Amino acid sequence: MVPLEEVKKMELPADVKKKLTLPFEEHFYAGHTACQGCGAALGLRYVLKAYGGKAIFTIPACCSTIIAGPWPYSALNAPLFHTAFETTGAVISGIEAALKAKGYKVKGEDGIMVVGWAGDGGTADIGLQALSGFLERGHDALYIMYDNEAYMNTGIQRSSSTPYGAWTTNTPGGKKHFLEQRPKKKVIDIVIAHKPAYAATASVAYPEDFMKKLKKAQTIKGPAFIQLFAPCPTGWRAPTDKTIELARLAVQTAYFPLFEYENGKYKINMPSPNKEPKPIEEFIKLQGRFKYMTKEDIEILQEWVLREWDELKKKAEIFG
Amino acid sequence: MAVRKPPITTREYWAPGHAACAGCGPAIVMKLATKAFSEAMEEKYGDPNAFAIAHATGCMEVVSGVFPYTAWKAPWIHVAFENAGAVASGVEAAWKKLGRKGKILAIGGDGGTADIGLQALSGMLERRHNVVYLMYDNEAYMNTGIQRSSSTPYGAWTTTSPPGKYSIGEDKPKKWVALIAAAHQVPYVATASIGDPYDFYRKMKKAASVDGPAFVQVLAPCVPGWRIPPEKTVEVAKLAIETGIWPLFEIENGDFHNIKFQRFPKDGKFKKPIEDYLRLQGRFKHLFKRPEAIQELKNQVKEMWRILGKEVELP
Amino acid sequence: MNVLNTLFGEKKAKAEKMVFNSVEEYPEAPVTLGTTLSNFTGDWRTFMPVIDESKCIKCYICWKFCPEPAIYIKEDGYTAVDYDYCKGCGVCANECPTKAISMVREEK
Amino acid sequence: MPMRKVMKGNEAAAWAAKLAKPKVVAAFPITPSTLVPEKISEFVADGEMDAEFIKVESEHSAISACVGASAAGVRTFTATASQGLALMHEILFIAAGMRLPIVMAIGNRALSAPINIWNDWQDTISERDTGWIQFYAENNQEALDLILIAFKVAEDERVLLPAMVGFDAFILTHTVEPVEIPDQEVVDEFLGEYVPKHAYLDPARPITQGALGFPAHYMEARYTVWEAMENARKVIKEAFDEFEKKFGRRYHMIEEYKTDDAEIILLTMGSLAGTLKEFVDKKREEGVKIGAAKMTVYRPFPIEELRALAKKAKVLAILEKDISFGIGGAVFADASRALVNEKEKPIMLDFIIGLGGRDVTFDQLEEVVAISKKALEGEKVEEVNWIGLRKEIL
Amino acid sequence: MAESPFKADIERVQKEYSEKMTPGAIVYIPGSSVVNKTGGWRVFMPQFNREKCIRCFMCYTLCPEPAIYLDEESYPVFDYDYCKGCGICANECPTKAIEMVRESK
Amino acid sequence: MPKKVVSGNYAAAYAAKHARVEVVAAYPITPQTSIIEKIAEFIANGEVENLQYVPVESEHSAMAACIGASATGARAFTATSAQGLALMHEMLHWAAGARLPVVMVDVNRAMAPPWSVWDDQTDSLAQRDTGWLQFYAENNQEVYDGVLMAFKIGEHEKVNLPVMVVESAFILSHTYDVVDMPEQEEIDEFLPPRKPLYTLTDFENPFSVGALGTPADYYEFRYKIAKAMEEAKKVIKEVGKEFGERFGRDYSQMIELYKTDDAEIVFMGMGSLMGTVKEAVDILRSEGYKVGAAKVRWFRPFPREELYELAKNVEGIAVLDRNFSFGQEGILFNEAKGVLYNTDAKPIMKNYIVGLGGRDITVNDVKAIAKNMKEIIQKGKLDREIEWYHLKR
Repeated sequence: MVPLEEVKKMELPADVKKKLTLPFEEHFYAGHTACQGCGAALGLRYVLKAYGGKAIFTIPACCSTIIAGPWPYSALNAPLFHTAFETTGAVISGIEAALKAKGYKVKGEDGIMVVGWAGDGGTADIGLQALSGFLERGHDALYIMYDNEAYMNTGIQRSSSTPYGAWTTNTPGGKKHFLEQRPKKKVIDIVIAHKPAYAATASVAYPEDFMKKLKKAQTIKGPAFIQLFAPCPTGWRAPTDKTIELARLAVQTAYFPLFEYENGKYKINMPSPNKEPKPIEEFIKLQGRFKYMTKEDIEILQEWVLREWDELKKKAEIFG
Repeated sequence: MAVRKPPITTREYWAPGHAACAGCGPAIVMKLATKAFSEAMEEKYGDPNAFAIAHATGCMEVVSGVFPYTAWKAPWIHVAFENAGAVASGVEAAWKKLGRKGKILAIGGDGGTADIGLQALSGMLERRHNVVYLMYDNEAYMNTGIQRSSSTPYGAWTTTSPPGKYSIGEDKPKKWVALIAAAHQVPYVATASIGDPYDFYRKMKKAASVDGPAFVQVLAPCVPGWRIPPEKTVEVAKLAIETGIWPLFEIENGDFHNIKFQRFPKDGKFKKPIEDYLRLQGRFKHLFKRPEAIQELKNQVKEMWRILGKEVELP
Repeated sequence: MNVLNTLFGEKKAKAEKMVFNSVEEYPEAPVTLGTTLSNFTGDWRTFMPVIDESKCIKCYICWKFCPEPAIYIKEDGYTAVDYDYCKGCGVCANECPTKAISMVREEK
Repeated sequence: MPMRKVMKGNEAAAWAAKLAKPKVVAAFPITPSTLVPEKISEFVADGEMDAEFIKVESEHSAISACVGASAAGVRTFTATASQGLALMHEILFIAAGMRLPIVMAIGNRALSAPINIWNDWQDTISERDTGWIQFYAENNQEALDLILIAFKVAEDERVLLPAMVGFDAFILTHTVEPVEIPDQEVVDEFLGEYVPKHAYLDPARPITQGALGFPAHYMEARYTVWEAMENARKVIKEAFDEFEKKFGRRYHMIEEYKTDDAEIILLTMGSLAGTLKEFVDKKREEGVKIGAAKMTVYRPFPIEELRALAKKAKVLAILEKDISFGIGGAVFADASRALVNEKEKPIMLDFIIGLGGRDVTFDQLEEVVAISKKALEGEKVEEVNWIGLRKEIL
Repeated sequence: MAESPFKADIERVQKEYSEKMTPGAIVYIPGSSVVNKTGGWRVFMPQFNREKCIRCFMCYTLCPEPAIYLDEESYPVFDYDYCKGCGICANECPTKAIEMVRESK
Repeated sequence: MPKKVVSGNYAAAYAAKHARVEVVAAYPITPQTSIIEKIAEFIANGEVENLQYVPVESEHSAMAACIGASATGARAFTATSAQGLALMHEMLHWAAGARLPVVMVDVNRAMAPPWSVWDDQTDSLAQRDTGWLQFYAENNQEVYDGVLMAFKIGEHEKVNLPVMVVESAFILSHTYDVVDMPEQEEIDEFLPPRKPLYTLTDFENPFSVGALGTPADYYEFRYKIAKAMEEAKKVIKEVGKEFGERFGRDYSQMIELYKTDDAEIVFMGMGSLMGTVKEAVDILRSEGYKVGAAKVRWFRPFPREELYELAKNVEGIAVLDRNFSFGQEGILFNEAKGVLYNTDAKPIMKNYIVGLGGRDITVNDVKAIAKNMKEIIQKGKLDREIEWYHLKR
């Protein structure tokens, strides 16, 4: 341990500060127990940066429970309530109601942010109903779904957010062909069907974009939802250093396009808007979970990606 | 005189003697839905009885099955409020293993579907079970005595959204479960109203005959809950279509760009004002002292049509 | 040079492992009492990132993408790794546009 | 010939499911039970198991789908633990009330908050009022055997109730032990095919399941569940007998170990029994008259067996990994039922031990014996004792 | 006049009905609710004028009970054992062939 | 003191209002619904300030929202019944584990199937392991008083546990009776604003609640709850006494004793059925039976000491259970025997299962039970331990 007097508080040089594209302050502590290259941990770091710690978090039982730390430690420099798997939407509703009853300012530039942070299983499956109730009742809070496309905490089981053709421990490739057979559930579309105040997709590979969306979620009144693409090297059977690359490729192949929905209007915000999507192979070839896919499987997935992408472009045209 | 053939089958799966209120809209739904189902099953499998029903707790469950009686003439199971979708999934899986041909019909009210049962519904749709989920929408929890659900429309009186000095009644827009279901990209999603029974019948038949999951949301007025005279049930449901407050549409495979509409005015102009619909119902009585609330409701209806890709005019 | 950790500074120095020997020492409700900073995850590492300052263009991409976070910025504007926490995932090396970071097998 | 394989408790449960040939499995992942459905999905993927595996979106839906499938007339299996079981709570009542013989494997795990994934029995004990039969396994072999027995008992016409088999989180679920896998043919003979006479959801014979019960009928409906549970006592014993004949392993409602001349008897369930047996051996060497007993069946509660056991003891020490706040251990309260109106009865003491995966050590057991001895000598001791707290607190 | 489609059910329930508790309180006689003669709830009763009827089947389609069935010629028959007198049939009849009259009991 | 003629459910709603609850999250279910209806009315008419009503989409979410609100420092209230309570089950454990003094009214209703909306105690008693305090009300006045006391007791610094106030379906929930309601100022004095153990709005020293507890620490937190439950006994008595001093109705006894001083036989039970029992006791006394009644007000924490004091002086206890634990016995009977087990109190105890699913319990029933008990005592031998009293045979 370093003696306290030797610890020097440093002021960053002005030119460095100017170059930084994200807030400098850290509210997410190192020493947490996420796996190497964890996308979800990185996501949490960004959210805490965006709100400067002035946010109340709710995390259901998931990887982030472990990441946020076992008792008596916490990796978040913000109040955090650990709750049951299926209740994120309900607990943030309760927190928001209590803050209002107690006369706190909620949301807005200087208000308290109420943030639900749940994985894809806790959102698309077991927590969908609580999410729906939260959106429908119009609470001033933000729900972030960090999407790593399976139940990673229990050891990689398929969720409804798992893509077609993926290996998981309960969709193993066996003698009978038995990989995940259903397309990824479009939680963002289900959310938009609720007409929320704000909904968006984001990716850990584009933190500036994510940060912008977090700020919007803070200022727009009403319920907000962000689906954050957060690769899991462990569950995707990918090298740990590829996290960002994978997240970037998911956007570039239009597998996980970036867009937002505000006031009934769609807006696509792809980093290079005029480029055609890269072939999906580029995304899947880096990952062990896709190695059992046949050529036909890849074609099916490619077709789905492009169809969804077209659909989104049409929506942006009609509801632009 | 020549014998005319009725446009719906004369087979019955819903027996009289049930305890629904006189003029009950959902009771009409039960009758027509099972008839339509049996016609579809006969055409598809040659066996009109090839279906079973999984029912969520709600009015129709309570009035139809009181031990030792039942109004059902089809195999029927009720488990709880929040899990009709999951129970139907289980029955369907068992039938598959038993080699039984046919389809499962899951039924829930708006509370059991839009609120407490939404997740089980979502799971069922996402897993692509061969089930039709029928939501009979009477726009509140009627069984427990008229509490608001997320399907309750803006401005409506219920016992938990009473109008008062600080309240105009329900203050949130209606949740459209059909759109949420369609976002699951299932083969078939439709809305219907008992104000147009044959349209509903056709849609139920279509839903029953597609392979995979389907969802139908049907408007079924409730006599005590809406504060209407019993004979007006169907009339109100018809007005809902004619004033534009209740859209009739079909969405296949989640394709929001090719929505099929029924009884939509060609020019997008609805002829009857929404007030005609509201006036018949005691639950909206207080709105007539608050014209701004009616205007807000109209705005919400326009917004709903806009989401469906239509610009409309409301008188 | 005595920049020990500009990311967490005093907080890191103060962080310590907590041991409870009696039920009376526990708080009434399960509220946490400290930060994870006392947990030095650096020993998970197999490969360690080494920064070659001659190649560094101070773009701070490595700082941006570190999931721990274990990369900090020194007074001179170059980045450095806090090896107490770095788990050696390699994201920084993979994202570095000038290949200024290389992953080296660690001798223990 | 039966095959011997080294496997984890979860795998043993999955093997039991495979042997029982359920037609529908619906499950949701949760630590420490996830490996059960995982293994089953492998069996299904490899074509070794002909079951429909529904990957539901929550435990609530898992049990709901099982209810649906069982009501449609097929053998049904699921697995869960802890919070998952708690989320199923409402539907557990319903499964029992509808008389559906679903079998469920539980990796016994503590309940929140704080979250804890390690072993205690709070999850299943909290479901003791739901009308489910409950078995507790001491080792992986028992986990496998008891699941087979559970099917046999649950589906018996005199019973028709769901059953759960608990085996301790990590201590069994994730620990490998040699397990004998019975021959498929013998299991088929033992279980037979499930042909329900009461619940089938068949269009050829339409029935209505889950109707409303007015006060005129409700009480009788509940009474038939109670009767079924009473019948289960007999049926379980018959199943144990037949199991021994077919597979050579003997089970008891309460299994006794060196109790004949014991003054102190330690009574427990699950994997802890193994530790107790070792401990008893040690104490016997030291000349202490001590014995151990293990309850294999917790619901229906083995009243007669407990009475017989109690006759042998002067102090009956109950070691349990659960706590009913505001009163004490649940097993203790239940055991008192059997004994309260007996003429001769032992002193009964309650020991709360090993919650949330706290290791149970010989030192702790020594403490149990010390307190029991004090009571034996007529000294006044606490009835409910927390053993293994970090500080001497009582 | 045609028979009620529920005739067989009525006969079966009369013959087999038992209050005996079944496992899981399962109801084994389909359509047994026909024993409840809900006609007793009625205040107004529908009166049918065959002359005006154009056999559009609207009343038959919309009766919630159902207490309307069809005769051999496809004209509606009102089963007053079950009709609760809601009046939907009269309200929806395009030719006013059905009229609600107060019932004297 | 103002008196109002209200149903049990309205009494609960008024109590919540007078307790100045800040967040109510509830979901409709028969027969609880009129509680939240009334609260919605209070809000619509502007009769309450700073009350947020969250019309959640399920009971599971109702409890979750109350937990979130309570953790944020608010006074949270909800109400439910039977299936709804069962659906909350997982979150009930959570509320107690996170030490949040949520108050809930449970309107006792039978568990399905078959489906029944009538009175039965199995729903609340099946939650006995969740770490909730449980108060059983005999009449509407006790519902009202119980809710006020529940907040004071649950929020007490030595307790910090959630409390369930239980009333009978229809028998209380929908039946009107006179209820004394103190003035708001008096209540405010009795029940000051909540001082939470922690709140999530602490941004200066942020912490997390309910994090993973490894085997190294989990056990201690459980012990803390068990200890708080023991402490609660003292707090209950203090608060009950204070309530009596302020408002004239004394609740310092966890078991209310009725004519037990010289009684040979005591009827023990909970909730509204004890009204009938007391009536029967009066009649039986006039016929020469030495009988008394013991109404268990607080089932959690279990009034072990008080029960012992009662039991050591009587010959027989007839435990009336409007509930049943399958494979075992009536739940009150189960626990009452357990706590007497190692004591020198050795009354003959018999379990009568009565009134499940709303079946009526009459004075004549109680009289017949008294006769049966008397025979047993004379013979010195039980005919049977458990009797399903109301069964059609």
